[in-house]
Amino acid sequence: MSSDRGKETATRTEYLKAYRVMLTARVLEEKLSSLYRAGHIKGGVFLGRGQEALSVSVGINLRKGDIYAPLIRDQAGRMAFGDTALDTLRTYLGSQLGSMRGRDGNIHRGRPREGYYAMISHLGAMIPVVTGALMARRFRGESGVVGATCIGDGGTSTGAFHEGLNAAAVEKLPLVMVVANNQYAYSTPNDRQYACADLLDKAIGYGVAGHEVDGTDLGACLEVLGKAVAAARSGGGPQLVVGRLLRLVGHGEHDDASYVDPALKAAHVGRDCLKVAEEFIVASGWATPEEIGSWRVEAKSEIDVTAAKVLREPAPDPNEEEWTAVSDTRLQDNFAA
Amino acid sequence: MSSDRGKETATRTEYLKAYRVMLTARVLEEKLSSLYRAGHIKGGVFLGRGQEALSVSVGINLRKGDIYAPLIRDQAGRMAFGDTALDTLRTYLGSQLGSMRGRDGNIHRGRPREGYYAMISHLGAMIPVVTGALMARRFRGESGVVGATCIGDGGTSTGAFHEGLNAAAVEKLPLVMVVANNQYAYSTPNDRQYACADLLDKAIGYGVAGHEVDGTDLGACLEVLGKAVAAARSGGGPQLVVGRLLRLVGHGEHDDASYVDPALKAAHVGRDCLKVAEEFIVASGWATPEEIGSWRVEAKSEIDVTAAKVLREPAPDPNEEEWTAVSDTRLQDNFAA
Amino acid sequence: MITYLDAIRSAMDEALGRDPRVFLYGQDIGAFGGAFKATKGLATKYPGRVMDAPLSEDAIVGIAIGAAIEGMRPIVEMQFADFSTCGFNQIVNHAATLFYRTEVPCPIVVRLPSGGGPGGGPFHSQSMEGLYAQYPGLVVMTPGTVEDAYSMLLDAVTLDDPVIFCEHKFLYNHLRAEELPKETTPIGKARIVRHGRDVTVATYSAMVHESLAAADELREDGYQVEVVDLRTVKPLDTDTVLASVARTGRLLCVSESFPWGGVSAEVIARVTSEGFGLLDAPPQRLSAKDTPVPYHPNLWSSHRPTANAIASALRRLLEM
Amino acid sequence: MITYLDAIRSAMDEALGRDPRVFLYGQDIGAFGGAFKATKGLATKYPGRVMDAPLSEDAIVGIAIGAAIEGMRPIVEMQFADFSTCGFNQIVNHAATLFYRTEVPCPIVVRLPSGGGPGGGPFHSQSMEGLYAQYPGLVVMTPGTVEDAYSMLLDAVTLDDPVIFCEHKFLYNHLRAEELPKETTPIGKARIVRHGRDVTVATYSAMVHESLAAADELREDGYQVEVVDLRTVKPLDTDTVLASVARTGRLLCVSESFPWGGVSAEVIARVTSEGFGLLDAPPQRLSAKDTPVPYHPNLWSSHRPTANAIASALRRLLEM
Ligand SMILES: Cc1ncc(C[n+]2csc(CCOP(=O)(O)OP(=O)(O)O)c2C)c(N)n1
Ligand SMILES: Cc1ncc(C[n+]2csc(CCOP(=O)(O)OP(=O)(O)O)c2C)c(N)n1
Ligand SMILES: [Mg+2]
Ligand SMILES: [Mg+2]
Repeated sequence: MSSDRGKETATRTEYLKAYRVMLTARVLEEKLSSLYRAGHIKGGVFLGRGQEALSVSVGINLRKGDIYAPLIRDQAGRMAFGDTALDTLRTYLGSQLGSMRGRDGNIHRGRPREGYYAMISHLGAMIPVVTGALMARRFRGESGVVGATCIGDGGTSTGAFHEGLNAAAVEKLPLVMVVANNQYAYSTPNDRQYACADLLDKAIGYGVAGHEVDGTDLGACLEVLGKAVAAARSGGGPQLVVGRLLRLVGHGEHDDASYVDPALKAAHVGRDCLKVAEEFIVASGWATPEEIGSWRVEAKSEIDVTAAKVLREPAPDPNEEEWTAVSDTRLQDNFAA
Repeated sequence: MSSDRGKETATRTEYLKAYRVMLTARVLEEKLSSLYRAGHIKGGVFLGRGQEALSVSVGINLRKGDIYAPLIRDQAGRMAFGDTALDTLRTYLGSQLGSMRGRDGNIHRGRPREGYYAMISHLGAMIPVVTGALMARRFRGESGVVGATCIGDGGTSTGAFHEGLNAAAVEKLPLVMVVANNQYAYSTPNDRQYACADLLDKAIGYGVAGHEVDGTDLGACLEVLGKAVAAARSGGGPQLVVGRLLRLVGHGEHDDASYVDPALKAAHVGRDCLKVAEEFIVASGWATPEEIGSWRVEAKSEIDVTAAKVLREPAPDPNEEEWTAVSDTRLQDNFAA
Repeated sequence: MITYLDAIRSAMDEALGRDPRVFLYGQDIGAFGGAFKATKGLATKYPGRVMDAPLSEDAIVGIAIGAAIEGMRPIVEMQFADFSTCGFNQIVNHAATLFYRTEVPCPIVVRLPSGGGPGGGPFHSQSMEGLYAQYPGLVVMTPGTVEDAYSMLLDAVTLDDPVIFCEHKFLYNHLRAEELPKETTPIGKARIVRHGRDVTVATYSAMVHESLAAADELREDGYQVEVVDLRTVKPLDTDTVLASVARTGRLLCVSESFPWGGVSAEVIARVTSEGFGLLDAPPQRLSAKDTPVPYHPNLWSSHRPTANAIASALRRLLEM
Repeated sequence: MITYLDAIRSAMDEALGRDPRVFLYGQDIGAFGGAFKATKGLATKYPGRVMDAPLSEDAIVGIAIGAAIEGMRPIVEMQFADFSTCGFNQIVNHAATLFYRTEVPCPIVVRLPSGGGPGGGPFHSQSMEGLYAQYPGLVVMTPGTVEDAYSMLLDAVTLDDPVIFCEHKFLYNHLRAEELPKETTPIGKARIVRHGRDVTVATYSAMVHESLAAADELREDGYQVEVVDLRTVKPLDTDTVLASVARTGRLLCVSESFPWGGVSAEVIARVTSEGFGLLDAPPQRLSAKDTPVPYHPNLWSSHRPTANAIASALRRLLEM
């Protein structure tokens, strides 16, 4: 890529950086899908296609020392925060070398010691957890730290969402609460999920700042998340960000998403954020379609190589496994064999 | 009481009716307190002093066939809905003849078959239950039915509150959700409980109608609850009513409430709704202080007689008790004695 | 051929058809037919009576309770048993206590897609029967056959008490039968699914089939293994187990849930306290390991009891 | 004289004093000192480290987990054990699984004011140790003495694993000791609180005292009853119970919780499968009745095991 085409260099650099993460996430997810179809992945595969712009904007606005608890559709955000294709593939394929060592899989991965939390399935549960993590940082006198976590439209209906966001608001902690309103929770459309006009209407009821964003527009997402993260970082308390977008894939790869309203697919909300970003990049003269194409090829070949490698890695061996759920050996219970 | 003193006969009649229920509830609660202090009541005694105006306005606006799930401080509402001093005393004193037969006690009483639900302790739990009851009525084609339930400022922080109110809103059910914001949850002041400017700000986030009311003013309570119940009854969906008031008594009779901010006691919110109503009645020329005094004496002597009677009633006998938690004898599990 | 899952769907279909008080409520169970397709087609067949719920397990159970108080017979589906922890309070503190407290019964059925499978991981694999069974007021059913999936769910809907219906995901499509049963085994009764004189295996749900496979294995060693399918774990049919142990003198309890407590411990406690003299050897048990259910298929299949592991345990027991 | 409640307060005081990572979080535990006054004075003594929480059990536990991941050592108080059902999911699915999944330990302590008293009723009287103990990854402590309330809570705070600390409300002010212990019994070990050669009672928490009273009663009949206080129910110290049964040949398990499953069943299952030959009579158990805990004192005192009931059970067992 050649030098300086636009004048807003910062924006351009950031935009392109974010775009390339989105692209890598997209290509990686395509790989996961094909590995799933080929029978290499057991259990569910849950992709974030169509949600990369919003997701990457969260991860990219965080820095080392921050806390990030991504959710189901945050492959892009995860990679922006430092997760790798290698560990993603290891976790999905159950490699013994992955961060979860085959004990947990797919989206339930993380490295909590690095601020990158491993979600449990129960939706909403990560919200109070990030809140508590931020409380710990405050106890230790660390300021300028942000904690971000994500949830779907469906997840806003959980008691955990409510209790967690409320507690963060009471403590005025730097929580960035990102709602990816992708119109459906599995098959359930929003009109069976909530009755407010807009999920952003919830902000005032918690006494937190609210931000709305077009989740199909990377530029808008970068800007709004940038603002929200900065506001949290500088003591503005919890920030609720609601992105409007559409999940462009099944709930999981087993699901053909035939329930999605075609009108939504055809509407603005149904745009593919990756394509929209590509068009913007080309229109801004930041890269040519050919350059973009080569980035994709590059990403794909790297991921293919990584996948091939991971497929040869050892699976966990039940005979070598330490079958204990407690860290302290004194606390291990003994059951007759 | 002599006839027609004002012209707003309906209001006057309703007001006086409500006042007399409040008065009876107050006198009954004073009796409960003294029975507790004399050691006749085991376990907690939780009173609604200062909350009678709001509470009675809920009960009085309901009718036979409606559903009412009162909470901790709803002695007045309960009596307006048909509960009696006799059953209240029986339940507190653990009489075998009470509706809970000594199995449960105090505020955990009701007669669900009559639409008068028996709360469990876990705050917020009654909200989805009333929602489900209203769903059942709708299934059966009954319209014009209302379900009302109450919660405190503290209870709004529960996941159950959130999930229950949201589900009622999605189903657009005739739920009247009354929040008695009495400034404290046990000892916890509102600024440690929520961060929104006003609990009413939550209404828009659920997509339900909101109503605010001065909980120290019986007239205002009757009017606002009248409106809210009518709106629910006529298909307006859930109605969130937030009453501002102060608990004028301990959390329970074991608690001296010394944590209550004196400034709040001295403020408008700290007014005793019963006294305010009395003054209004006298000022309106609807009754003289002497008449009011005689109503109190009347209520007190009735309650004293009832209490004396209940104190002589049989306690539950563990040897006669049917120790089974299932209704179907085929499902009783047998444990060796 | 009718699968275990078909049987569950047929039971709900029949219940909806014959009783206007029955309705279904749960996440994605309407037009979509549910995560496992247990309610497929029912929303169309019974308009308005198969309803999608918000992502709110606590409210889902609470709503079922309220509807039951008003005379309905709701069947709720948890998307996975594991998510019932989010509706735990309403189940154990409200549904379970309602009749004892108020004399008003609480006829709800909570369907829990239970148990593990390869790749399910810690949060989509749990077996929770041993938790719910601890609470007075709940009935806990754990059908292990296509026939029981059908007839016990039909029973559950007619009962006045709250039923936790633990259906096993691994059996959904693996288990098949020729036809649905016309007659039902009495409620709360265990069933001897295989007769044998040497040792009794008391088990339930998916482990019935692992145990039967183990029994086949042991036949080759000349042993006759009796397998008792408990069917309902609360109430527990101690008599049938005792009668079996009276014949065999040996007992192994097999369960897929975590090893501390649960059904196996309860069965052993009952048999030893009530039928101590019947035992010729110490009663044994085999459960899953004392860790969360692992994600990787290799780990998963070592975590839970398998036919092989049961056969080994039986051999050890037979030599005692 | 130091009460059981004082001991709990002293342990928290000491933990706060010596480890800056410790903080307390829960409803009304700040200036007010908690519903039972377990944290009285601590908010003043340790400013900012004893925090009032909103009425949100799920968030309370979730917050503790997050803080623990970041290296803190939170102690959370549930106002009553019964309300932990509202924080159940975070406890059993998050705290319990964290280490196994991520290798990051989860050093939280969840204090559960447990057990019944007259007038407590169905929702302020529960004993939940048998539920939490089923989950891999949790440690469940059930102190029955003033000394243990103190030293076990101090232990709990130092452990890297999540501890469910079941403290008994009935003991809070009833139980007194001269002084706090200097030495502690090893973590996870049971203790023989009374030696005897005729029969073993395995029990814990408030039932230790009912059992001791029953043992006194039986001494008059000439029997020597050995009483084992389990102290920690997960992990369970089977060895100490087995060693006792080896001496006495007879076992009664006593627990205040509901009769299905739980600690009693687990103890019996272990003793019979590992120490069958030690038993001269069928192991027996005594638990609360299979209904919610009733409100009325008359009903309550028949619902749970009492010294009298234990004595009768022992007499029956001694005659077997
Ligand atoms: C408490 C809980 N209940 C049910 C589920 C099962 N489940 C997994 S994803 C999902 C839908 C989530 O929808 P949403 O929150 O909108 O996120 P999206 O999948 O659309 O990104 C459901 C119901 C769960 N994970 N947690
Ligand atoms: C889920 C739950 N947690 C804790 C409690 C214990 N508790 C009983 S009343 C109360 C305070 C309630 O405050 P609020 O909701 O404001 O009602 P108020 O007492 O002020 O009327 C608490 C914490 C409970 N009943 N339920
Ligand atoms: Mg969604
Ligand atoms: Mg309050």
